[in-house]
Formats: sequence, structure tokens, C-alpha cells
Amino acid sequence: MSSILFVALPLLFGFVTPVLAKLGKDGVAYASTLMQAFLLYLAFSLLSGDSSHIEVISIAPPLGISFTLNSASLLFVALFTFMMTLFSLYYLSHRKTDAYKNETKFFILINMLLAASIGLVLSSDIFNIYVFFEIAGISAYILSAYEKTPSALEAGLKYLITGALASVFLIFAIVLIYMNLGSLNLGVIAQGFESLAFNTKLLISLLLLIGFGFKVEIFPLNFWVVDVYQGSSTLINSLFSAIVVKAYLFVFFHIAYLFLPSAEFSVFLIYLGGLSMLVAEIAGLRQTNLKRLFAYSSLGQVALIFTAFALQNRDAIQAALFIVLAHSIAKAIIFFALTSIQKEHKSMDIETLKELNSPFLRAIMLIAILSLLGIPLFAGFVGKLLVLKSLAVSGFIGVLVIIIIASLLESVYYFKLAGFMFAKGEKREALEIDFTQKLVFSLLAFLLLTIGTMPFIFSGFLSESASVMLDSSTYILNLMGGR
Amino acid sequence: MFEYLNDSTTIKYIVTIGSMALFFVGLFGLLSQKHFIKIFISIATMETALFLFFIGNMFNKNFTAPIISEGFTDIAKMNDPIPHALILTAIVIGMAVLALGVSMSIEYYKLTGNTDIDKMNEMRH
Amino acid sequence: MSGFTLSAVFVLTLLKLLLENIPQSMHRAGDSLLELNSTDGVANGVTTVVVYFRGFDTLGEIAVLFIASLGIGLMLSQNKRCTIKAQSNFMLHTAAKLLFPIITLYGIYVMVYGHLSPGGGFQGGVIIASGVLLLLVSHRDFEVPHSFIVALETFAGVCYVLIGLIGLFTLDVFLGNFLPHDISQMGLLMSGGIIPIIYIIVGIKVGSEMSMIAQNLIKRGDDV
Amino acid sequence: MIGFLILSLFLGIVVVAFASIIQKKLADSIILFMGVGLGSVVLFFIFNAPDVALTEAVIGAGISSLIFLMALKHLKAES
Repeated sequence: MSSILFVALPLLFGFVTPVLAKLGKDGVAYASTLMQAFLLYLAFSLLSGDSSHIEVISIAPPLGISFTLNSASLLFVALFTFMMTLFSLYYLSHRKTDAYKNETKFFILINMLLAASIGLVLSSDIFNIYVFFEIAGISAYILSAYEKTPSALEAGLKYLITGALASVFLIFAIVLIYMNLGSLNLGVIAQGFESLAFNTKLLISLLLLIGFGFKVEIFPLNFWVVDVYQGSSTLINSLFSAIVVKAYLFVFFHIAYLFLPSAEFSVFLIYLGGLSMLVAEIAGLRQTNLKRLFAYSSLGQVALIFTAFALQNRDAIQAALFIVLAHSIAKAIIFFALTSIQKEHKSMDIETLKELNSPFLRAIMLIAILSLLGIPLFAGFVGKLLVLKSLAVSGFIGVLVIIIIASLLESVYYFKLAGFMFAKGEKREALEIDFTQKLVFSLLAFLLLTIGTMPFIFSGFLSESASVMLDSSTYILNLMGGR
Repeated sequence: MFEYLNDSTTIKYIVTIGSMALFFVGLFGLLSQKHFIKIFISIATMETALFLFFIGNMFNKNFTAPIISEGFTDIAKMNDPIPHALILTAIVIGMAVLALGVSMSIEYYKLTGNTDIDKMNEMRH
Repeated sequence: MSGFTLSAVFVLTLLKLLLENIPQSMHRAGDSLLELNSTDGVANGVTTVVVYFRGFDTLGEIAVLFIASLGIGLMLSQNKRCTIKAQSNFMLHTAAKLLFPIITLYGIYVMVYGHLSPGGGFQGGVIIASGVLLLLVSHRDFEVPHSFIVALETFAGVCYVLIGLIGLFTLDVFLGNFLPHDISQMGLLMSGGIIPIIYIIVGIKVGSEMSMIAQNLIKRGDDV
Repeated sequence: MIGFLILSLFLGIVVVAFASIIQKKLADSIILFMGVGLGSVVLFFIFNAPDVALTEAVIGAGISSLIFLMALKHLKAES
């Protein structure tokens, strides 16, 4: 019952917003934030409840669509609602001086994005996943073109064309699955997948990989990502980086664990992840635009998460979940801070950091960067260490070396950034950050430090989520038992 | 006329090869054409090819449409309705995405005078 | 020609893999659905699937249309509207006026009989929107009443979710069929419980969204 | 008969689609694309899917071609 609410409430809110707009723009803004806070409360009350949060909901029970809420999907739902609530809080104070045009449409779009991301994570029906894939996609296209400048429109168009292509391949995979297995329910598909001919299995997996590969930003298919990040507005990038990619990553691996054709395929995925990380970091080295630079850093981190998920054992998945948390929080900080900087300095060149006169922002950004880099006592460290450890245990020494090289390259540009931030030089007037924003920043930074210094608080739940994610037989059993 | 084509396996072959040929045309257009409208037409062609592939492969010529009406009440002899429902949904979604893409390209053209997908490089300078 | 070679190689590989094992006819989910279909008293199997068994997909689909229409409005919105140029041809003018009620009637028929015959909300909605499109093209000064459309689409969207939630609270199933749907009524207009109602709601939503899309595309000012 | 019908319709659709893709003039290209939509409507009808045929008729061949034509009003007409 509650898992439907996570999707139905934001959708309902989106549908009523045009009428709510009659109340005034402030009303919509506060109502939207309140609704997201309510979802956050719901997610956390489920998290702190009893440990077995498995809930399967079937819509039209015998053969319809099922939603599964277990520890793994609950973790992502909580992350998304948390990030979205903080985003709204940040935006509430940002909009006083620098609101988007047609603000009600903006609120509809972010709530639709939230509903679709949650739907992607919860859904247990492959065609339903396609529908949410499209909702998330289409609201992301509009959000990236939102400002209607030439570069924003270019970003939106590139995103749209690649997204439409991705959905063509996803439909192809779904068509083949239904033709060969006669069902769309993930449980039924997972049971029958083993018995298919090898070629069909290979074909379906490749089509799924191409379809989702565009969205999880994996190497040959990620040519569009950087332009989209640069063209869209800085604030919206935080949503792309903290929510949308994470939802696609979860769905992709959730499906992959249920039906992966062979062990060779997962080795292929591991090498693909390592390669993507290396390429992203090399390309990131010579960037001078901050948004572009952090886009490359996102690509690198996502590739690291991809590699960790592809290792397909419990420790690696736990590590991946740690990086998911650390990366979402750090990127939210970075893009919020860049928004504040851009508002003041009107430029996103790396040189602007020299003129930045705000000790608070500098400290916060430094924490985020150190966490992204994986320095001990910061959140990124735990995940990276665990990934390297499980790579070594599984015997992928080549990938281990590639990731270490990529991390070193990464550190080059992060230190360059830090150097720019603390360089002596002419400073602008002090950049004022109001109380709400300070609260958001401090909360996020505090979380990063907490995860970094006391990972044991989280590791229990994360390892449970990891084993739930990997345990496909229980998932199938619950799905079939739910009927 | 051409009775040997009426075999259900032959029909499946015709459908598979024909729809993949259409898919090829769409993919070729996507890779070779530059104009936005052409790109969107290519994507729409690819989608249509997939829809034809799906419906055609699930089609059994001895069965009826999945609608109960006078004289057609034998449920066991009806075509599977699920592909029809899925394709219905997919057609509408595809159209929505294309319409959005077209409107974005109109705005982009108004601002830059460019309709060429290869010349989209606002960010490279 | 590299695009040609690349796509040819890709599609030929696909074709080889596809032709090697053409799926056999087997028992699929749809067959069991058809058996259940008769218990709902809805003659059109596709309608049952679209509205009832896969109702959440349809909700997602109208959400996609809603967002797309909103996005198109956002993209093409500007202060300057298309100015009235030459008045269109008298024949066109009159013919459009005459045709519009007929098209609308046909759209409503397709929409209302969606559970009995081919067609339904999507098709009916789009047919009505194409009537609006005809008016928009032929009458340069015609404008879709904006606030009315907004009210209509909000009403439809909210009704859809609310009907789903009522089903959730009464029958423990999202979009549960809580209205009487007796099998003996099959083939009558009043049959199938909530299914025709939802399809009409979908039709209203689709029709209003598509009309807005058409209006935005046509009335976009000619120069910046 | 039905096999021949399907075969010839597919042949027609592929040829028309190819012509639509390589056509230089966009208006012609869109009209040909409408032809692809119409052909697939007939195919869907043959495949016992009247609902899909109706949808494809109003959306695939109808509205989306009209959207392309409306766009043509605003865009450069040559590719």
C-alpha cells in the first residue's frame, strides 16, 4: 500500500499543480516541498521499522503489474526522496532572488522526475519499467532544455535523441522477452530465462545493455552526457547526478542479477566499467569549465559504481551502495555550491574559483571534493577501498590497476581545483549564503563526514540491502507468492 | 494465389525479415541523415518496424481479434491482447517524445538558424 | 556510406540471431488474461488489458503525454502570437465548421464504445484533437480556451488517480474494479464497471493534451 | 493470399520508407513517411489488431505527420 503512494502521490501532485497554481507560486513551492518531505518521512519510518520490509503489491493481482519494496529498493527510495527534499529546500531560498520562469511547470517536472525514479526502482514489471524510463527521460529532457538558451536547447535535443534511441532498443528487448517467455513479470522472466537458447539470451542481454547503457552513461554510449551537463542549468545537474543516474543504475543491475546470460558477460561488464572510468578521467584532465569537469567526474564515479555492481558479490555491492550514497551527497553539494557561485559570478570558468570569497562555500566544496577523491575519513574512501578490496579478492588485478590509475588522474584535476579555490588573488565581495542554504550544505557535509568516520552505522543496513539485491531466488519467490 | 506463402512459419519469416529491413532503413537514416526532422522520422520508422515485428510474430492466422462479439466468442481462438496493449502504449509514448523533439528543434532553429545535428556545437568554444 | 555498412552489419546480425530461433507458439500471459477477461464483462480484450490489468502503464502514459504537452507549451511559449494573415478560403472555413461536430461525435463514439469495439480513449481523444486541429488551421482567430483545457486535464488526471486509490482502499488493489461488472451485461453499453469510465477519462485527458500540443505548434509566432 | 498480401505490403513499406529517408525535400519526405504509417495500418489490421490499427491511423499516420508538417512551417525546408 505504501509503495504505491511513493509513485501515486507525486503523480497526483503533478496533475493538480496547474490548478494549485491559482493559489500563487509560493503556495505551489511550499506544497511541493511539503509533499516531498512527507514522502521522506514515509520512507524513513519504513527504514526504521522492523528489519524485514518486504512488500509486494500487485495491481490487478493475478496477472497485472507488481511493485516490490525490499531493503534494497527502500534504500534508493529513501535516497531519492531525501535528495529531492533537500533540492526543494535549497531551491526555496534560491528562488527568492533567481527563480525559474514558469515556475509551476518546473515543480511539475521535478515531481514527475521523482515519481518516475521511484517507479523505476520499485517496479517488477519490465514494460512498466519502460514506461517509467520514458517518464523520467521526458521530464529530464525538458528540464535540461528549461532555460531555452541555445546551449540548453542543444543539451535537451541531444538528450532527447539519445534517449529516444535508447528506448527503441529497450522496446526491442521487451518484445523479444515477451515473444520468448510469454510474460512481462520479472519473476516469471527470471525463472524461464535460463532455459532459452544461448543466442536469444545473448541478443536480449545486448539489447538491454544498449538500451540502459545510454542511460547509465557507460563508455561508448556516453558521448552525450557532458554536453547535457554543460548545457543544462547548474541546479538541475544535481538532480541528474544524484537521482536519475542512480535510478537507472539500480534498475540495470537489478535486472542483470535476475537474468544474466553467463559469467563471461559479467566479466565483460567489469572491464567495460573500468575502461569507462579511465576514459572519463583522461578526458576530464584538460577541462576548464567547471560544469564540464564535474560531468566528467560524474562519469568516472558512475563507472566505478558500475564496476562494483558488475562484480556481483555481496561485498562489492555493499561498496557500490556506499559510493552511491557518497557520490549523490557530494555531487549535490558541488552543484548547489556551483549554483550559488554562478548566481554571483555569472561564469563557470575554473578561474572564477580564484575570486570566490566565501570561506563557508570553500570549506564545504573542499569536503565534497575530498570525499569524491576518496581521502580517508570522508565518505568516498570507504566505498573506494571496499571496491578495490573486492576487485583484488575476485582476482581482477587488471581492472584494479586501471581504477587506481584513473583515481590518480582524478586526483590531478581535483587538486588543481583545490589549488584554484585557495589561490591568493583578488577576491570579489563576500558571497552571502542565507540560512536555509547553509543548513542544507551543513547537513550534507555532516552526512559525508559521518559516513566517512563511522561507516559501521550504515554498513549493516547496506550489506543487508546488498544481499537482498543479489538474492534473486527470494525476490522471485516473493513476487510469485504475492499473487 | 501464392498459396505457399500462407504457411504460418513462412509468414513469420516474412514478418521478421520485412520488419528488420524497415529497422535497417531507420537505423541507416539515423546514421546518415543530418536534419532534425529526418532524424525524428528515422526514429519513428525504427519504432514502427519493432511494432510490426511484435504484432506480426504474435499473429496466428487461424485466430480472431481479441474482441468478443456476435459469432466470435471462442476465447481459445483469439489473438493475444497483451502485445496490442503494449504497442498501443508505445505508439502514444513515441509520438509524445517526437512532438517534444520537434518543438525543441523549432526553438533551436529560431535561436541559431541551424537544423543540422552535426553542427550542434554551442559548447565547444 | 559508412552509416550504410554499419547499420547493415548490425541489422544482419540481428536478423541471423532472430531467424535462428523463431519463438514457438506457447502459453503466454495474454491467454490467461483472455480467460479472465470474460469475468469483467468487457468485450474488448485489449481494453481490459490497457485499462485494468496494465492500468498503471496507462497512468504512466497519460503522465508522459501531460509532461510532453507541458514541455511543448514551455518550449514554444512566447509573448508574440501568430498574427491573423489572410482570412482562409470560404470553402475551407465552412467545411471545417461543418466537419468539426461530426469529427467530435465520431471521437466521442470511439471513446464511449471503447470496451465493446476497437478504439477507446486514446484513439477517441486524438480524433477529437484532430477536429480541433482542423479548426485551428482553417480559422486563424480560433483559440482553444486555455483555462478550460487546464481544468479539464486536471480533472481527468485527478479522477484517474482517485479512482485507482478508491480501488486500493475498497478492494486492496490499485484500480480495483469496485463497480458492478456482471458478466451477463457483456456487450451492453453499461457494462464492465469502472473500465469504460476510466477509458473515457483517459480520452478526455488525451484529447485536451493533444489539442494543446496542436495549438502550441500552430500558433507559434513566425519570427522571433 | 494473406501471405502474399503481407509480403507485398512489407515490400511497399520498406521501399517507401527508404525513399522517405533519402528524399532531399522535407515535405516529400514527410508525405512518404505518412505512407509508411498507412501501410502499417493495413498490416496491423491484417494481423488481427484493430485497436493498434486505429491508434496507428490516428497517431502514427495522422497526428505525428501533422506535427512534422507544422514544424516544416518553421524550419528550413531542405536537408
